[in-house]
Amino acid sequence: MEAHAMPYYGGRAPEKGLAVYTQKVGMWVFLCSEVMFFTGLIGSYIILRFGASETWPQPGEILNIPVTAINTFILICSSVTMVKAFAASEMGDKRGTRLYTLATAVIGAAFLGVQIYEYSELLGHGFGPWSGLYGSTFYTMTGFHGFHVFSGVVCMTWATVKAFRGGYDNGNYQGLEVLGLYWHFVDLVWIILFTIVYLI
Amino acid sequence: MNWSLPENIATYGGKIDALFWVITIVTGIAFVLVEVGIIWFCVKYRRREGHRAYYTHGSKSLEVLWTAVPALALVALGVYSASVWAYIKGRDAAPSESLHIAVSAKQFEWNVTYAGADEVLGTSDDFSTRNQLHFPVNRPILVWLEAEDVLHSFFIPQLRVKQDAVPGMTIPVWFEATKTGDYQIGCAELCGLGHYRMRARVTIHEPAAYEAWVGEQIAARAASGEPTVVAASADLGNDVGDGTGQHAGHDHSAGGM
Amino acid sequence: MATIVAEPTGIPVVEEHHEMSFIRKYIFSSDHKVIGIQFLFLSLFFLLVGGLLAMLMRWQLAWPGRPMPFGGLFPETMAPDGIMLPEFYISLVTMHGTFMVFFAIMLLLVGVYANYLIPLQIGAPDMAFPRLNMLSFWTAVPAGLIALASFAVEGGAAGAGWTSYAPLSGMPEYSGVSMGQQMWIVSLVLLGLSSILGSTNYITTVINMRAPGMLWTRMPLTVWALFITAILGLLAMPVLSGGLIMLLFDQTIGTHFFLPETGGQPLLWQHLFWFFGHPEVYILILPAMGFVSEILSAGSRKPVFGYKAMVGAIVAIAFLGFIVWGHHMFQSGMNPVLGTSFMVSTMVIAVPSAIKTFNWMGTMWRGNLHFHTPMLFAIGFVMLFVIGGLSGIFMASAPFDIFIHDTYFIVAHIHYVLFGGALFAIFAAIYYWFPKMFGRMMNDRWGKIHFALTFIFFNLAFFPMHTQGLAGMMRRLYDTSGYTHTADLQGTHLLITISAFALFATGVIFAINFFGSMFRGEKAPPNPWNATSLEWQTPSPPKHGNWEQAPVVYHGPHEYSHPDVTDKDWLAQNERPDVVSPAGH
Amino acid sequence: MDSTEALHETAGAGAAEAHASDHSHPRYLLVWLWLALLTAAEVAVVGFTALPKSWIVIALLVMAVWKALLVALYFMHLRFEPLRVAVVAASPLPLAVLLVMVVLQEYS
Ligand code: HEA
Ligand code: HEA
Ligand code: CUA
Ligand SMILES: [Cu+2]
Repeated sequence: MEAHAMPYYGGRAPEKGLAVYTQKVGMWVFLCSEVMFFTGLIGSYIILRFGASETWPQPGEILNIPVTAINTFILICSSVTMVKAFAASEMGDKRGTRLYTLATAVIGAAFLGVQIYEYSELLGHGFGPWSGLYGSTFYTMTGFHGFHVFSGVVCMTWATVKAFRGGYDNGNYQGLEVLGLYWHFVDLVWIILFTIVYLI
Repeated sequence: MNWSLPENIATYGGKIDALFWVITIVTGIAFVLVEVGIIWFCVKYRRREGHRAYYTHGSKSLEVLWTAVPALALVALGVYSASVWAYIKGRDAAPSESLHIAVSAKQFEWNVTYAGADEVLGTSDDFSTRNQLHFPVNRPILVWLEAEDVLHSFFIPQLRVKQDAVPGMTIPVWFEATKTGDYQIGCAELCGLGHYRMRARVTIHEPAAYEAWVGEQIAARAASGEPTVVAASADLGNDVGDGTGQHAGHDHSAGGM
Repeated sequence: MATIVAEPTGIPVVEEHHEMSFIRKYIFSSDHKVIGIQFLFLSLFFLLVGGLLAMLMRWQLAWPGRPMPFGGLFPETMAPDGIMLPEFYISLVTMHGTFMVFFAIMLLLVGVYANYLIPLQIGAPDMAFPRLNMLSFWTAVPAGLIALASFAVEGGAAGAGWTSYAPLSGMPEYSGVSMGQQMWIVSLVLLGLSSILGSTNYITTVINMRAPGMLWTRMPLTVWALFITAILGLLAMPVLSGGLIMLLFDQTIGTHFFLPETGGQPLLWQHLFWFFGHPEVYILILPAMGFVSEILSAGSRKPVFGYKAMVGAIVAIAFLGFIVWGHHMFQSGMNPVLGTSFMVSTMVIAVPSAIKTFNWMGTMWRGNLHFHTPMLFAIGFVMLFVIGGLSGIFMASAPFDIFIHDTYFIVAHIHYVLFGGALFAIFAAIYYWFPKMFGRMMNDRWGKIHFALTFIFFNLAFFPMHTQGLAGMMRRLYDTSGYTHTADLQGTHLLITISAFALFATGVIFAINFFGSMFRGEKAPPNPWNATSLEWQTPSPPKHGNWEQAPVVYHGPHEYSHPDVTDKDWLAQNERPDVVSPAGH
Repeated sequence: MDSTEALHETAGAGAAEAHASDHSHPRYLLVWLWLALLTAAEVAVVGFTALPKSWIVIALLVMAVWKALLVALYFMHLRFEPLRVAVVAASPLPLAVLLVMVVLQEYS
């Protein structure tokens, strides 16, 4: 994991940079671009909504707030298990590492399940992406968020397998920390989405 | 080759052309400075055996100088342009005594609606023409610009006017001609395969001739009992359509975005 | 400082690596140098494609309605009897802009040189994430192929301009293109992904993998420029991707983001596009500026004049580049008050460019100028970029832009900054770094001929476009002869077209030199230009892993003609200031 | 996997890493509790209060930012990273705000 570290330089350290290990820098840099991607989508939502505020549906009129609130809670839980998995790995708690990575993958998948249920309900009531600006923005934003969760779940499944094979033992926690950054970021985006799409 | 702008027949055209010459002079000075400097250096400092370049990492005072001078020139240009911009395109720039005309662009034609005798758009004596725009000289004209399908752009080079027409929006554009004659509207925004031939005839009349023309149109309309659509002459390559071009009440603001 | 005795360090003793299969070594390689060279071939190919499309356009503009040579090769839907159809012309313009901007210039500047040069110039063994780097290349390939393939589908290639303004781009009913437009979007989403992966890599590499002693203030200007460019790409590209996805949904699943029928906003697309698009044009010039600074300095045998100001100017251009996007929308129906603020910020952005221009002149001043081919192209860059930049000032003035917006004046600007600017710098860079990449020199005499002819025909082809624009000739017109105010400009079109054909022929000279030198060129020494930065202190070409022993950096990047060095006129960045103890092996 | 091994590992010296937390992880469960409570409060504000709309919006935005900060500072460890990492993380936010605020001017 410590790519191209000290040995290469024959004992002289490369310039310090951000003072954290390279994979973590890479993930933060990548997340900056993710911020701008969601800015494009969420910003368009805000702008379009301002232009059509009279016709915009009231919160709860179309979307099901209680179900989504529970789903929000589910995603928050997955963030806790994620961070627990990292902590366990860092402290050398092998059992914890395995359990918590598995839990994170499962809870993440549960979030997706609820979202699929929500979509099918809405579509059943005839509310689709073609249903005006509200439908367009709703499905695009939550859909791309869901796609991010899906990618996260795929990675977590892979990480779980790796954890059960001992891949994160012996202080090898960086992989989980970096994956965790992504996971928490996706959680963070959901927090914003939940507020502005469902509640306001 | 034609090295400069086409004939100007707009009252505010002079402001735009003056701006052009000012920018030409400012950038011209920069251009000569740089190009002559480079060529001169190329000749003067070309490689010579046994010669060594002068070792320097820069010069504070020179760098401040060539940052500050362009900065001042550019900010001045910006402020100067801003006043002209507000005069021409500002939200309430159109003079209040303007004659209102509605123009609606669609693939690939210009539909023009006139206010008729009462000079109020959206009343029953409105009438439309297709691919021809008539208006009187020496009177501010306020065009309410719309588009039915895609973006188009309303461009009359000699009047120094260009404005995109955007579906979902009504955009005010004003101008005032100083000369009568025949000109063309061009479409300056890519709007599909017919973009290159989306043009219309502009006829600028003496005020009396314009009144007469309006009278004729109204009379013709009364005779047929239908809203009149006047098509442009055949040389524009467009056949006569049936669009009524009626435009419902124009709230005087650029709606939408 | 005491007399410096040159003692090169870090030239590795080469140890043979165990053989890798051809595929691992040249196709799915994760070595940044191989990836850089792969990008070079890919992007030159698209430069050729873009150039060919331009030739077709020029034919039509000079001789509207006349059958094209080999016109019979085109199907009925493009050019029946060899006569180009208007819809085909629009596809040509669109795809010419798309290929040139996204697949030729951007990949040449960033894909090729960020990959090839960053690790070498900062003294790193490879990129931070070599496999991500490979992925970035292999995402760009299908992106380009999809764009290319779109010519073959029903309805033809995208036809809404490279800016793809909605609603024309969003509704097949209006453009007559449906599949092609969607492929255009998919292609650019993929390219955006490739670019974001690449940027992540370049930024991380520069931040965290600099060799010992490679302080921020010792980075060559090329690295600075590529680093800041990567930041621009990282933050601007995803906004385009978001917009593209919304546009794709508008076309396919019935959403209405940019279609006005149910409240969508056509102007929103323009804001999103240009929020990306303006930083994009700086992505297309900043690396070029970096190369030119470095080549001018080496060619003049002088340090870069005002290194810190040059870095500051790069940063300032990047920062300001994010707040000027509205200058493309002055006549779009945007709130005129916004127009005023965008006009002022656009004026201000010319200041850092002024700093750069004058510092380049400062670099040449009292130098000892070696006119080798890269130097000639670098000087050509400064001369032509200035013309393009100054024409930008005319457009930056919103009231004058009323007249020239969407005319050939803009087309002239585009080509002066992108061809006269970026492409000239790319030619300079290709001639300059070719020996490092392929271990052989390019032919200098043919290089000079290439330069002279390109310089002449470029100006003959594109300068007259300014006058066409001032006469009011609109862009993207299939046939410009129908307007009374431009009817007499057909002669100018003819001049432009003939020069454009000649310009393409100079490209052929370049191609022959390029491929010929690759196999027949004179063997290159490690440091043919007597240059100072780290990549020249390795063999040509460098081996896998770049350094046997890590370089340690002691000096600034462009130390030419240092008075304390007497035996030569350059001081490599890793030359030790003394020989107290040889670097341990 | 067995517990003695786990205990042993806990005492181990992975701590030599330049990791600031020094094995004293923040109390993640407490953060979790806060997040859950805030979510409940958000739903409550929308569903069961009769405040004016603008108040509700402000309250919701405050709570959303609060939650987002909790995630970023604790789960993503920004509180414990060098300041430069936080600067990198926050760098796109001004651009995001700029884009939205400028385009919103189209309505004024
Ligand atoms: C590499 C690409 C590149 C670069 C570097 C630039 C640089 C600049 N561009 Fe350009 N631009 C494009 C690529 C680029 N542009 C493209 C592709 C389009 C068209 C898109 C489309 O619609 O298809 C476009 C369009 C475009 C427009 C929109 C025009 C319209 O559609 O109506 C405007 C308007 O302001 C503009 C302005 C500028 C300015 C002010 C600069 C400045 O950065 C230039 C600064 C440089 C100098 C000024 C020269 C050096 C300075 C001096 C010598 C100092 C002295 C100078 C003075 C005192 C004035 N550009
Ligand atoms: C980098 C960008 C770039 C480059 C290099 C060019 C190059 C050329 N462009 Fe381009 N052009 C654009 C970017 C570029 N263009 C853009 C962005 C637009 C706007 C599009 C739009 O409106 O949507 C445009 C629009 C545009 C128009 C306006 C069309 C219209 O509005 O109707 C015209 C018209 O003449 C034109 C002509 C040319 C010509 C003749 C060349 C010639 O210089 C071409 C010369 C040929 C070459 C440079 C190829 C030589 C290379 C080789 C032979 C390859 C060697 C290969 C190997 C070694 C493998 N271009
Ligand atoms: Cu209408 Cu172009
Ligand atoms: Cu721009």
